[in-house]
Amino acid sequence: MPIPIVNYLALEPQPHLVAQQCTACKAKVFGRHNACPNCFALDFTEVDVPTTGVLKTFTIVHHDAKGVPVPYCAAVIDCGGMTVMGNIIGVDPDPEIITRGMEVQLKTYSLGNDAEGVEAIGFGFEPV
Amino acid sequence: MPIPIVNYLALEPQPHLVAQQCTACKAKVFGRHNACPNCFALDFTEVDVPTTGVLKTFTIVHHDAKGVPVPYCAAVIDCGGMTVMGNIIGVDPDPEIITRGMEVQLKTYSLGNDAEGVEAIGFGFEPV
Amino acid sequence: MTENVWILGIHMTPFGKRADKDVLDLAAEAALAALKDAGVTMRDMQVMGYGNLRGQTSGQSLQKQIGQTGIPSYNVSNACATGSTAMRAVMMSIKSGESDMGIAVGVEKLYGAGLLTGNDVGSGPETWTPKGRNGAIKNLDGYIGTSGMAGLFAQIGMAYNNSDPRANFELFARISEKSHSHSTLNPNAAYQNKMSLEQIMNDPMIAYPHTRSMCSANCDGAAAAVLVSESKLRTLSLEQQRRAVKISASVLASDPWTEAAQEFPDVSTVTRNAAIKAYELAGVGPQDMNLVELHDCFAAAELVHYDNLQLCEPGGAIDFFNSGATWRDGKTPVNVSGGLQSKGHPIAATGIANIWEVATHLRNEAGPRQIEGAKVGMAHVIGLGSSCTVHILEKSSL
Amino acid sequence: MTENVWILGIHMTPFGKRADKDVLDLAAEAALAALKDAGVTMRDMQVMGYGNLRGQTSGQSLQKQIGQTGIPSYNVSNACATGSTAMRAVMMSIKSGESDMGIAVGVEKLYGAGLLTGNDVGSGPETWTPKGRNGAIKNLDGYIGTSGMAGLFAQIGMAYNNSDPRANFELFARISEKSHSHSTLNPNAAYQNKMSLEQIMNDPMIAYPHTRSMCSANCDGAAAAVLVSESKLRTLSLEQQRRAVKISASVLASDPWTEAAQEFPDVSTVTRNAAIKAYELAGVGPQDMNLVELHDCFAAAELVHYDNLQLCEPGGAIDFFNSGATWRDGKTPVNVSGGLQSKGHPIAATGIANIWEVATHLRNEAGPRQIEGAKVGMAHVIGLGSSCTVHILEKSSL
Ligand SMILES: [Zn+2]
Ligand SMILES: [Zn+2]
Repeated sequence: MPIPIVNYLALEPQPHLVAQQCTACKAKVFGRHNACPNCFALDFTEVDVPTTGVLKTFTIVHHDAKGVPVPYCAAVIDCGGMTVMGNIIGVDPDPEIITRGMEVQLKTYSLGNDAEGVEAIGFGFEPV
Repeated sequence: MPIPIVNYLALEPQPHLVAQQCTACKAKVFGRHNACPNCFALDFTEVDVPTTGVLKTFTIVHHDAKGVPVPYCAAVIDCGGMTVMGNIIGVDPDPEIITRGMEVQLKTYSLGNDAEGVEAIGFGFEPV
Repeated sequence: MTENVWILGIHMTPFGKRADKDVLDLAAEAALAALKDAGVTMRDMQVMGYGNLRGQTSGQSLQKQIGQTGIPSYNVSNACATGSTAMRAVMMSIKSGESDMGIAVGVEKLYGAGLLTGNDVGSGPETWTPKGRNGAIKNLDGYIGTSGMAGLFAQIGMAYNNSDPRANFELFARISEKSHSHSTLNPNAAYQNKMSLEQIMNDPMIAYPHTRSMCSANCDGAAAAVLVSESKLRTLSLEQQRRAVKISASVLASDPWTEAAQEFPDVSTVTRNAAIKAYELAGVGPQDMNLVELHDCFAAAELVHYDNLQLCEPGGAIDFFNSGATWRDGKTPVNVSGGLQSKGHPIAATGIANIWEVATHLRNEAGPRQIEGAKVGMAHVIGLGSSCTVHILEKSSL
Repeated sequence: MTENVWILGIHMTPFGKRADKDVLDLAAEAALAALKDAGVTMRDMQVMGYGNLRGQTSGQSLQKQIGQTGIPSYNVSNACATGSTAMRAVMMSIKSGESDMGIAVGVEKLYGAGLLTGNDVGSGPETWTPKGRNGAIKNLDGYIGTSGMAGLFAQIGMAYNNSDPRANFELFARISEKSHSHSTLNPNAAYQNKMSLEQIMNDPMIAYPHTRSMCSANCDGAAAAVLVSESKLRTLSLEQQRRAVKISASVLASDPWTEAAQEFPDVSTVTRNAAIKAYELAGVGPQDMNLVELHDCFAAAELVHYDNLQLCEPGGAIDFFNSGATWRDGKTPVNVSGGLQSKGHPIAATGIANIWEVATHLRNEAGPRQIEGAKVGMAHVIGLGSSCTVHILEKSSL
């Protein structure tokens, strides 16, 4: 069974992101939290994040830490009101092609297998 | 020409330690300083430290960072009023043998040669 | 009423490659010069604030080099706001009545540190193992966005004012053109060479739209400030009183909750909040600023902070810049030092260094780059995390 | 007059192996419990002090876990006095009038960290190359004395009172016997098992005369304190006022110049200076202390601090200990928590944890280990470098 790159990427039934939502104030965050950063309540429920969104801003990274394949497009996407970080994939990382305001769609891809044959799954966003 | 383990160990004419003495207040320190920690004056002169002293306190180190040969005796020696840190060498690191108040004498020893054949010289103190 | 706090002496070392100096040499150089500038010695200091993020040194280790009088050291870290946080610690000590004089020091050796990206991602693991609160199976830099600073701030700038399409490569490059022009007058800047817009835009691209010359310059440097209570200052010489600079406002803030900032750094809200409080404390407004040193760690950052610091109309930063207002001969000169891109950015020193820049103009001692008649100025720093300081300084009327 | 500052709420997590918790979990556990203990929330906090030496976390990262209200965080480091320095930052903010309530947090994950020795010396260089201000050609640990903490404090203890020959292995082991006896009553201690003198002396020798059980225990843990101004406290409920603990003195100091300390750490002078100032500020004396938590990072340290804190006659620490005075049923109970050797020593948490211990007795809430009728107590911490805090706390009379 493949493993997602982060625990907030659910692979089934269709790949989507899962946020933690504060049961008190409805604030949404990714990842485990001790309390709600907005209202300090302690309980969260899981909510699915829409898999389509609007590209708010981006950069094309040409120099990065050793081992990171460049260039790539890092972006911030508004998925139904939730801010999501992700790469823009499936198109050249070119500011002539990628534009603010474009609609994008969550896509997954293989990050390869580990020594035990387990496949890891990454995600990014593709222009619709 | 051999190289001393620290720059405050002078090897000639006879091995001895060299302190930096504040020209204003006569405070003594080892190593380069930006100013005198006692009176803030900026100038220092070099003074020789007596090579004999009295063992003020010690420990026998049995566990240390990886790569440090144990056990060894680490000690604090009063050399004519100047406090000096050094190992007690030339005797077993045994609290039955090493006692507070004993007189000790600076001794040097080889730390081995580097790849270019340069010998490094360490120092310690031997019971007189 | 608690005490007003003043800057009695302040110093910034030359920034750049200081290969012959270790961290403590630079810290000592700044501290000793600040003390001399103040006309006092370590004997007069009752508290120390100290910041050094990458050197593993402490205020106590500096004291061993310049004077051990037993005074406490508050060794602080707050990303790029580290130096200014050290200053705040000294201020609080004075305001609380625990001290009447103290020294804050910020220092960094950063020359040749390379890009401030995320960690080396290294080679992949033998077995995918989820780690941390996100259950990440690898370093996420480059896979889920970027953790490199040039790219983060590129996105912040590209998002300005609902992604105004005019917030583009050329605009940001023109902001850097201003920085590299201003720094030609600053003998302490790491880079003092003028750069044309073409040179800047043709420099190697680090993270679009930031080329190399649009990124803050890693360099070595230190800065130190001697602070004094107003009642103590009034007992000192007239010359000391005349050269002293009043700290009209000093604000440190962190990110408040915003939904977007959970995923992506929000340098705007915290800066806005700090600025609002600073103006309120100082009783002055943005229009009163004769010069502003703001945290232009990347060209795009400068644009958003025009707005965050209310130097322009809300949403009007592009027009504001295009009007020439922020050039040294404009209405509100911004980063006349050359800013972090050409003056340089030795991280923990920056928070005091930009206060030094403003103070030096208020003292009318800035030489060829003096902003004539400067009476009020602002120094702003933000470090991701986030921590932000805003200081408003005023010329002495004593 | 500046504000008096009180502890409104305080908490220490269980110390020990907390494998299921990350650094922020522990920090959040302590902070949320301290807030609950205080009867307030993050909304009431106006400032944060934060200490975490080994975890690379900041107060801002904790705020993201427990509440982001935009308040500043003073992220501090001061070796073993880190937690208490974080508390001082909050105190100064309150005393200066910038805040009326704030929270200080110290946290460390240290379980399994191994000996706190110097750095790994690694293998020798290809070429001897002098480095640093001493021109050292190799790591000096083991070659010019030791940089291991157990050995440093062994020498400090063996030098007590002009190397009094009674300051020997057995004496120090008997001090640890007391610690390991006291901790049997402390459900939060990392080690709660009683140890006989023979067990302690036959434990593996780390650095003579310190065996393993005479060294501070590396462990995980956190502690947090909510501080409040006296005028704000007077507006709160009677129950809050009754349980509040007064900070009668809070002193942070560094090493003053002493010739000997240039080469070898001097934990005594700085502790003496801080204690003298603390007694003066609080208007009480050593004889008034109903309990003392002092920094027994190693058994030998406890002995010298009896003297440094003036708990005994000058030079009289051995007789003082031999009299039984520092056992929990003695005249001046010392480290009734079990101290760092058995309660444990998560470095940055320690400075607040020992204040929690004293405060808990002053509140008469220490359960089976309660020192009956405790009204005044002291908490002392020292970190090499050196930084030392001394706090004197008093039971509420509100
Ligand atoms: Zn909530
Ligand atoms: Zn001197």
